[in-house]
Amino acid sequence: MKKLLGVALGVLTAIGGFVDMGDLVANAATGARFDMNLAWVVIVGVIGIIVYAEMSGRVAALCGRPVFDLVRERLGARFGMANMLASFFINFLTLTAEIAGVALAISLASSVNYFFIIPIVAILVWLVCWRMPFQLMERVFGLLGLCLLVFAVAVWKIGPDWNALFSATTHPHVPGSENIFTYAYFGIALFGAAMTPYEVFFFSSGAVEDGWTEKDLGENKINVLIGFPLGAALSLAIMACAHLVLAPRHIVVEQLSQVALPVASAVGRLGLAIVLIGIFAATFGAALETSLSAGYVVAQYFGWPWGKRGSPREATRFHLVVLMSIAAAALFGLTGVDPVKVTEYSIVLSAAALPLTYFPILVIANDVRYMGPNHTNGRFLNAIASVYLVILVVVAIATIPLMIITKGGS
Amino acid sequence: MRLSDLLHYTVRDSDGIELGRVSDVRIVQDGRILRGVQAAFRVDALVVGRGGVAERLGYMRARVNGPWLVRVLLTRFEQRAHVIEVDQIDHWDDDAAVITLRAGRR
Amino acid sequence: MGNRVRWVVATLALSACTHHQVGPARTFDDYVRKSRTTAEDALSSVETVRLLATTAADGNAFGPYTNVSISEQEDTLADVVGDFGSIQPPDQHADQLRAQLDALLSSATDHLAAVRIAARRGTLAGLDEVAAPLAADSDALNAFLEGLT
Amino acid sequence: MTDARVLHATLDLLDRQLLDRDGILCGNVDDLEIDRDETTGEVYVTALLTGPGILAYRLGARRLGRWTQRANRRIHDDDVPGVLEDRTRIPIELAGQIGPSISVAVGAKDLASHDAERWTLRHIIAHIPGNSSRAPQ
Repeated sequence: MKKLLGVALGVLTAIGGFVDMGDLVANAATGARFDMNLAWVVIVGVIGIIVYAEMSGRVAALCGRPVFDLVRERLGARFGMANMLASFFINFLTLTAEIAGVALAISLASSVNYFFIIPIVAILVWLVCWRMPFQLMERVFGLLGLCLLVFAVAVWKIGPDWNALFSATTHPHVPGSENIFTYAYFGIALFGAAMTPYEVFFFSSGAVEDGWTEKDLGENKINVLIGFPLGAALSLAIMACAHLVLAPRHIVVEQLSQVALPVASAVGRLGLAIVLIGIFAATFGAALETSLSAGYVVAQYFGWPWGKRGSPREATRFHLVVLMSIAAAALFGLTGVDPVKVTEYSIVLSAAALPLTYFPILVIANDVRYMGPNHTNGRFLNAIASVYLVILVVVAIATIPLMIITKGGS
Repeated sequence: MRLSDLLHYTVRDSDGIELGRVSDVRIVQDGRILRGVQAAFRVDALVVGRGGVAERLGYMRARVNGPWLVRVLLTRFEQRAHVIEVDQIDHWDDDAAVITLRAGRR
Repeated sequence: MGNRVRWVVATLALSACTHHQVGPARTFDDYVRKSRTTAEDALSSVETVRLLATTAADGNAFGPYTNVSISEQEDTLADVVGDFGSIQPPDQHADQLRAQLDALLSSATDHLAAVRIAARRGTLAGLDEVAAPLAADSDALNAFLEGLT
Repeated sequence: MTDARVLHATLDLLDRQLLDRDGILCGNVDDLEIDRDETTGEVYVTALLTGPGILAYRLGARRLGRWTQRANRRIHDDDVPGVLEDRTRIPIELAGQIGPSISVAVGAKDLASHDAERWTLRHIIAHIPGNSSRAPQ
């Protein structure tokens, strides 16, 4: 019974944890601009993250090594270093975006100036990383993140023509007002948001810290197979809201407040309050995950002690990196950078760096000496993973040119 | 000498024809016993030439077999790699970072 | 690889810092394209505020959210107007276009400010009436955009 | 000698995580020491090398690598009794299990790779309240 509760909590956490600042912005922006014509990318993205997150969890459970440890081991010191710097930088942008998201959500609920809130949020995030019981916080924020389900309620309240909505989703095309390049660029942003690398850094490191073994493989599967698809459904609800409410009015999503607007207009005051809580929780949870991921990436590359299980004394450099990253992200946020722009760049650059993270996972998941004879990838899984590897490489190659051609999607 | 130095060495056969760079080192534990605990790590062969990637990822050792796509892409390159056993080496030139093999060996 | 990473960092640092990059217009066509972007952005702000005003008037949004959101749109519109103003019109044809769009933008700016002021005073119930003139701005911007094609 | 173990240096040793005798993460195998017997022609891997200077050397910054090693030797506190002659060099016979990680029969404190960890503790972490409490689970 207790075990069942644990699994249920894990699934719920995965749902709330799937959506972060990147997903909120990307889904609302594409829904407002492309209607449901890019919804298929969310599906493609979620299958990708399911396949690779499951592998990273399985590797962590069977050989006790987290993702970035493997990245260096298989790619070597030099390439691993380049990879570490790139991943750290992208993760830093994501962290900035998440902290800004928390601050924006609080500011929308209280009208306290966003710049006053950023330092407070940074301190809270750091305190949790420093000494709070992490699993508890993760679950609290994961569960509160479920408030975002109000986006689904909003869609239902708007009462769209369901057949039309379904057929718009299943028959995608490039809208007449757009060219193929911006369409591809927004698709890549959505894909990057769904497969953000910190998700596997965090997932696999957490599995190692929780001491997962072979018997936790079932829970691993259930979490990703149920949690992530439901999280993706949430993303689609956000997109549908923007499509139904914002697109007909020619509204371009450039502010987080616009993401919440369809819910307010369809569900009302209570709905607005719930959605702001949901945004707060989802971004705060993601801020925790990205803060820790900054430490994971660096510490695992250099082989330093890392983790939140022991006291900070037992992982001093790890905690120092986490602290400095949070401080730097807060300062970057305070320079007045546009948080939505930072979010967009963080997800697009994530997309460009995806093969760096996911390729080593795929190789190790096929290594008999690590996985034992019974737990390497099966043929079917390898076939899907290979298709995704090709997609990841194509996306990575196309991203930077597309960014230049479309001038960042404008 | 460090392994990272050795990985910069070039290997030539006795006629001076270049076979490639050292890309890995094969180690066999069958030698003398160290401090009574375990067998020494004797370098048994040098892996020379391209194929460093497939080697490093484990595709050449039959430990990693899948996925098919990656295996095929990587093992294509590996065909150019040579395995040179240490007793085929005639001469080490540390200043020029060149290893020359005995006559009749390639 | 190292080089590519450095490129990404440089591109990103540059693009993240610049905001609403507009640049000079060399030809009339270029100017038209920039006018269109400007009008679309302005239309987005106008429409967002209209929706916010009706939502708040229906009692569906509370004060802080409404205030902050309207201020954001006002700032966005001010940026758009500022950027457009800094573009050099290449010829007399463009001057005409500029005058036309300028009038629309300043009307929208005034009406938006009126909504912000009313919202700040806490009169959410009648906000849709205060926002009513924005409907004309919206129509005018739409007409302007259609005229461009 | 039927069960002679065969390893590949870059695949099985290089860049592996090191665990000290208490299971503490203590750096990676940043390089290997190779010794050649001029008379017999036999070649042996004699030590695992680890530490920031070793890594810098391997990454091509040879001068920086040597400099880091010297600097490291200087800042390392003498209150730590040295088990190893050279704190970046772990004789291969001290290596235990070689798997996804490599365990070595030394303490993390004996290694140069751990100096910065102690420096950070002493000068930064120790000054922040709550540094010694474990997160309740």
